Amino acid sequence: MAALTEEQTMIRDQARSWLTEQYPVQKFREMRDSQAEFAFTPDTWAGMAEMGWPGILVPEQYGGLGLGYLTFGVVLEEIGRQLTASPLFASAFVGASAVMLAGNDQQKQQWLPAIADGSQIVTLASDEGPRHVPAAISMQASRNSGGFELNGNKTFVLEGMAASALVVAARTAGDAGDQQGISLFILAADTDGISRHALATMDSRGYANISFDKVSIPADALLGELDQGYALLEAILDRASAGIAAEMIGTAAQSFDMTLDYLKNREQFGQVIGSFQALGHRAADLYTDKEMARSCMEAALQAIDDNGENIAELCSLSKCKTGDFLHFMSNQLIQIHGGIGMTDEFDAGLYLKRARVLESCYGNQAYHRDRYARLLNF
Amino acid sequence: MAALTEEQTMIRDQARSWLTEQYPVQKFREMRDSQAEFAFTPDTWAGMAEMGWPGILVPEQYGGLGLGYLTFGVVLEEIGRQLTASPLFASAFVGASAVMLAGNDQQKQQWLPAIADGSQIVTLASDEGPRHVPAAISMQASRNSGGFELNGNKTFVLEGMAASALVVAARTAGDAGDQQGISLFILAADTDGISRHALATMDSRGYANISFDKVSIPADALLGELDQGYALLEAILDRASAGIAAEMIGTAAQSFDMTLDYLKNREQFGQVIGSFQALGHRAADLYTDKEMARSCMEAALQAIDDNGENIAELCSLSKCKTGDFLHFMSNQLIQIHGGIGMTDEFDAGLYLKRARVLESCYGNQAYHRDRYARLLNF
Amino acid sequence: MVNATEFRSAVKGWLEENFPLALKGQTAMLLELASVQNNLEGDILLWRQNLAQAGYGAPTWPKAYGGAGLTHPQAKILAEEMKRVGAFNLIPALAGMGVTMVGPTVLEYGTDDQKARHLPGIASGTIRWCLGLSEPSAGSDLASLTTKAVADGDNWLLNGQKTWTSGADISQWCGALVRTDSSAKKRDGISFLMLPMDQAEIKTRPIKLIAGASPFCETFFDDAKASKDDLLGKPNEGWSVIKRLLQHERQSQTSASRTGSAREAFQDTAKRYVGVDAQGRLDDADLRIRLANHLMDATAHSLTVRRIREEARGKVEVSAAASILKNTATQVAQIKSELTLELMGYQGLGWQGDSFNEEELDNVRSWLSGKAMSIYGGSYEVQKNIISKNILGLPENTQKG
Amino acid sequence: MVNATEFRSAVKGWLEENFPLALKGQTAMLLELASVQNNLEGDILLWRQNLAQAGYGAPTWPKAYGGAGLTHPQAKILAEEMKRVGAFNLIPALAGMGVTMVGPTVLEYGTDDQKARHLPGIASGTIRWCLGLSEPSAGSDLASLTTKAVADGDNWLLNGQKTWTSGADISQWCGALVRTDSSAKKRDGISFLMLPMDQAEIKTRPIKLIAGASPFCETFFDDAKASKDDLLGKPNEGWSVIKRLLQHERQSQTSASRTGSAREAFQDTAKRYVGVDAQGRLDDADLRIRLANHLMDATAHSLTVRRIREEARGKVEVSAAASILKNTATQVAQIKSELTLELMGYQGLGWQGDSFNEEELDNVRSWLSGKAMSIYGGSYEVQKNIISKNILGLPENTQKG
Repeated sequence: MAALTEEQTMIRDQARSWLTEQYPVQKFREMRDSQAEFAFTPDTWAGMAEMGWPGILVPEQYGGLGLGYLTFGVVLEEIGRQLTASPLFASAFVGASAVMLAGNDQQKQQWLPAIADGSQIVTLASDEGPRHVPAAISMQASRNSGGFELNGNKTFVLEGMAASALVVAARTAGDAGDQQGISLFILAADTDGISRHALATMDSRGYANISFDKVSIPADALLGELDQGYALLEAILDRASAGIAAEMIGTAAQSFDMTLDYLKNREQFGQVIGSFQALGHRAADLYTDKEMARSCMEAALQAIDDNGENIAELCSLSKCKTGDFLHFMSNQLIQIHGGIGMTDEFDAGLYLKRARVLESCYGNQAYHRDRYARLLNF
Repeated sequence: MAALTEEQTMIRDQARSWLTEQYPVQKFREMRDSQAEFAFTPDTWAGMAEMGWPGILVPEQYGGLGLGYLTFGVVLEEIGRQLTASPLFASAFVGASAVMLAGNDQQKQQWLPAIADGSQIVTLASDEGPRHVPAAISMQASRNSGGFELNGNKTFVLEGMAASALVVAARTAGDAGDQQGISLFILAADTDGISRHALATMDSRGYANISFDKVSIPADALLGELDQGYALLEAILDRASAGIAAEMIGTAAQSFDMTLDYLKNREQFGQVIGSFQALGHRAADLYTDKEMARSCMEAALQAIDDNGENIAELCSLSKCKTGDFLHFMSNQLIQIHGGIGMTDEFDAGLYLKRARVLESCYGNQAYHRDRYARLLNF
Repeated sequence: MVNATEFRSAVKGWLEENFPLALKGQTAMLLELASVQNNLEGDILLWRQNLAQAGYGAPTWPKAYGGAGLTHPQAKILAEEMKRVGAFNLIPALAGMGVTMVGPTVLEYGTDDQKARHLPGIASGTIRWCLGLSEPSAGSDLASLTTKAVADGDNWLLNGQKTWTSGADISQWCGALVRTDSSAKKRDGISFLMLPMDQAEIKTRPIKLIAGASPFCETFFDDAKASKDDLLGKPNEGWSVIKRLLQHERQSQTSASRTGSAREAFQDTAKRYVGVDAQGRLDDADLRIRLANHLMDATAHSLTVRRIREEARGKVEVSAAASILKNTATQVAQIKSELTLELMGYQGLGWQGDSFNEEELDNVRSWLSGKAMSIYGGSYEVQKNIISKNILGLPENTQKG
Repeated sequence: MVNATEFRSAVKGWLEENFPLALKGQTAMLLELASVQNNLEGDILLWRQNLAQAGYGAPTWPKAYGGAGLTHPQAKILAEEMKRVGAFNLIPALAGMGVTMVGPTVLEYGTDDQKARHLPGIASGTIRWCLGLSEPSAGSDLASLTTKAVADGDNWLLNGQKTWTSGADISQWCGALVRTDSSAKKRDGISFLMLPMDQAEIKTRPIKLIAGASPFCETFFDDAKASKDDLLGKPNEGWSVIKRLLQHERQSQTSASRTGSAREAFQDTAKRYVGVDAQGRLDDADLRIRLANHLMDATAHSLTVRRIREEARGKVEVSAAASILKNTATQVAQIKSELTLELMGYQGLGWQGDSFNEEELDNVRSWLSGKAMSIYGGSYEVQKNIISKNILGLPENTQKG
């Protein structure tokens, strides 16, 4: 953990105790088994709102706490540890980032306070196929009399069913593959012509495919400049990557702790298995990767807070290294636990399934390795 | 080892005992320290010729033994174990393959018997830069009155100083990068206009850079069809890759044996170090990789003997897997031996240095991974 | 003995007469069905009966015990011909652990009476066997088992709990490893008992796995009875029986190919999901390299299986190389699932519902259940211990076993 | 204590007056020279003397012992300003193991007399120290050393052989780990003695390495004398002294960056050798991915060094994290050499001669000598034992140490 401020330490401790007491992973399991409508329970979300979490990023002038990205990361990490289900990340981190980066003052006035108090759930709808390729957007936003008409499909929209509003990336010019000609819009999720289809994913989180059929939106739904949305979209996605990496570190760190605990307590062949050198060294590898990934994750969030010059680089670094570690860790979580890890009643499977979904979100390791190289110009 | 025929077993046993008795790695070290002119000692080459090794590939009608590639592989493996220096591979394997694949009957009559009895050393000169990219050949072979004139440079020609004749790939049409327009020629290495520059490489093997300045050669120096040399070149390189993989397996297997021996005998902390589980498991990994690489190596040589359909695929597979194993093995040879492995008086360094050079020859692992994917059409 | 050509032609003729054409190409369905269901009907029942009658359920076993007494080369021809006409030998799946593990071990260690009583039921696919080996607190350390059997007249009385007993809920017989002498050292005092599952003193409870429902059960013995005639091998020397049995298991797990695998080449699946660039290369250079590595590893594994067979000159025997092949087979299969998940992108992350096709949902299940390959049948780590000790001759390390 | 701004300005002034401009940017030359040569001349001698006078050779040491009594933040400012003007503190290289390892340990364990006698020579760069730790048959198992010292009047008499004594042939003093009580258990009965190298009873023999000539020697003690006043710490408790000393060594090896590294970004070197495609991507997609991974690992390592420093809130102390940082630093450096070798292609394979340029030949040497990074100073495996035991609290495994 970085050298946290006193405030960050307080928030972390509060988050940890609230989540482990009120919403341990067992609650996530119950939610999964009960097949909750939006893949989270309303009381979780209400509790988070009560603690002010949805307002962590939102500046004070818009009703939030303005505490910044690293602080939000501290909370996301604790959430990742318990797999706590809520629309917090989708709305208060990604949605809020979109409005903060791209919105004019009127749009900020309209959306940020509602995000901060949890009354609106704003989510980003960007990808259109099974893979994350931002420039490939082909959804059409054509001019009509009152503003724009949206036609097309969005896939794997996080909290897409629970969302009350969508930030949509669509093409106002150019062709799929062009960076130029993409624009962002914000609109209510129940606008006529929108149909949403819930996805039953292996990690039991809320995703939706969303189709847009002649969806009319007013001109002032445009977020940022016309045709210039790609850079904004990349900036939003950078923040999303950095944030989800914090959640991933939490998921992986919890997996590490479970594994270390097992290594210290499980006996085989007359000794605790952690005394077998091959497993001891593997634990050392996992620990080393964990520390490296954490450094990258914190540096990316810090760079966003500092408005540093190398945000994009650090966010790709963070998503990639965190993804690599989570991949390795989640497989070892099962392997080291052996047979018990294979059973559904033990929690390892929940973490493994979540791990692969998190790796895929906002670009997997391969995507960010390539992007990192592009950013470094080779 | 494959299910060898009786003949192959006999040849292997003979090669092993001759090499370990007459030319163990200590002889290679002496050759290195004496800086022998062609990076091998004449008596080694004479001894090999006496045993008929240069004629292993050459058909009986041309004065050879016609025993095939897998049998030659058996010998190369034993050579790789002792790092025995000679032009055997360059001439009797690669050079002979070139003539056998591309030569007309007259050319075969001219060159093969001389290769088989060791009186000619024929080597392939193909690459022109620091990396192996066959299609990038830009050396010019322009028509002149009597035949062709060669102008250009060749790099890293194996046994380039010792060679009495060269198989040269040059461009008779098209541009660097085109597969079409490459032709092969065979010519005496002392032809006017050729200058050769010995390279002092880290593995103390004989390589040369060769420049061609207005080198006039007769029309019948053309090997194979005009402009159609690329497919032939690829076929020659496939065989070269498959053969050097056999040598690599030998070098790696010897490294493995040295390491295993050390693991069984070196004591630290009051026990032999092979009893530390982390090292025992690493030895298991090395052994597994060794067996996998051997299977690929033998399958490639066998496929050439059988004139199979997937020779190219198997040769790339073989070079890549053998290279990966040799890379891993040579690093672990040093690591597991610790301090003693770092000293020049111990042999590990000789094997490590040879390993990297062998990996680079005829395309490194990255080259063959890419080629394998191309061959499988993805 | 007939020569290969004659034998092949005889097999062809037999298949023409005995294989119900309605089952042609139904390999996956037959495997699925035979793995979970005992009562067959119609063509499937007929096919099982025909196989059994010819001894083709366990073709290399002696005719006296329900086999066909074939040589291994002949058995290979039989398998090839079956595959050629789209037939599938469903008896191994019907017999649970019978054909692959229990049978070969009974053939080696059993009395004539045991062979006569047990092998025909297995070879005909009418008796399904499960194995009670692992226990909740033992895991890979099989020898620390605590399930006990005490002599009681003509029977042994078993008490204790087993876990990971695959198919216990649908099996008719069980091979159980039990402690028969508590005073002996860990690996001594263990015996291998065979007992019928149809007794009130045995209870089974299915285990739900991370991939969903599973064939595995917890199995509870509460004064369960095994006949004294059904102790395999010598009393208190069950450890050597089980070692052999596990070698047979390892042997049966050295193949990387999975039944029912797609006919489409893996790289074509990748191209379908990921797309290609102008040069026809997979449109994800990073994934392309890892895919190439995977395909090379898979080929290297297959070539090694073939080479080791050839070196053994046809003697298909339980070899020490099985440990390396088990581990490479595991890696190849697990990495294939991971790569498939990755190349499918978001479509690879589904659990159910019509947003995901069958191929996608199947991959998630087999990705998850495949994690067990490096755990069961001697874990990845245990195999490495075996390689290091038994093949390489390195001294025993702290991890015994 | 002066504040940071004032201090920085004072350092600037001092450098303007004391740093000979002819040495500007000559870091690599100064390092090379100071590592192998004792007798300096001209500007270099002047610069050493000026550094020594200001106490800037070992700036955080007390003034009384030749240091400048700086805080760590001040020392950082000093280093920054030196770098800014192209200056380089050559005293650590002149002192051999003195500044980085012996000095800090003497400061902690030494008597006032020992500090007064030994530290000023180190801090001024006039006394070079070597360390006699490893022995031929011991390797990583330092505690099994057999070099003995027996009391003889006011002296200890040393007999035995050390190896890997870096710089023994040019050092004036040596810190040697010796057995002073043969009856005690392995780690007891060991003492740390300091002795002058200029005596006929000590002989050194340079060791040639795979990369060529090396600073390492074999060192033979044949009734060599150490004064009784020069036993560091308590008699027979040298093990705790050496553990601390090795922690200082590990600490000094946690930085992945090597001095004299190229100013060109690594990816630009790669592009220069390999070329780029139409999109500006490295023309070897496979290498490109591994290069990206390497650069990410290098950055992750640096960020971790920084984070751990920040978490320690400026307290630069010997931390348990040093073991993970030593291993990641090693990996980053070794992989960089391997990648460089690979991207240079045939040009990366030279040993000597004008067919290869200096950059190419240098890389071969540093690739080879860099293999030692995972062997010396506690091998890669030993560091993992330390992580597993000391950081993670896993139980002792069979490999003690």
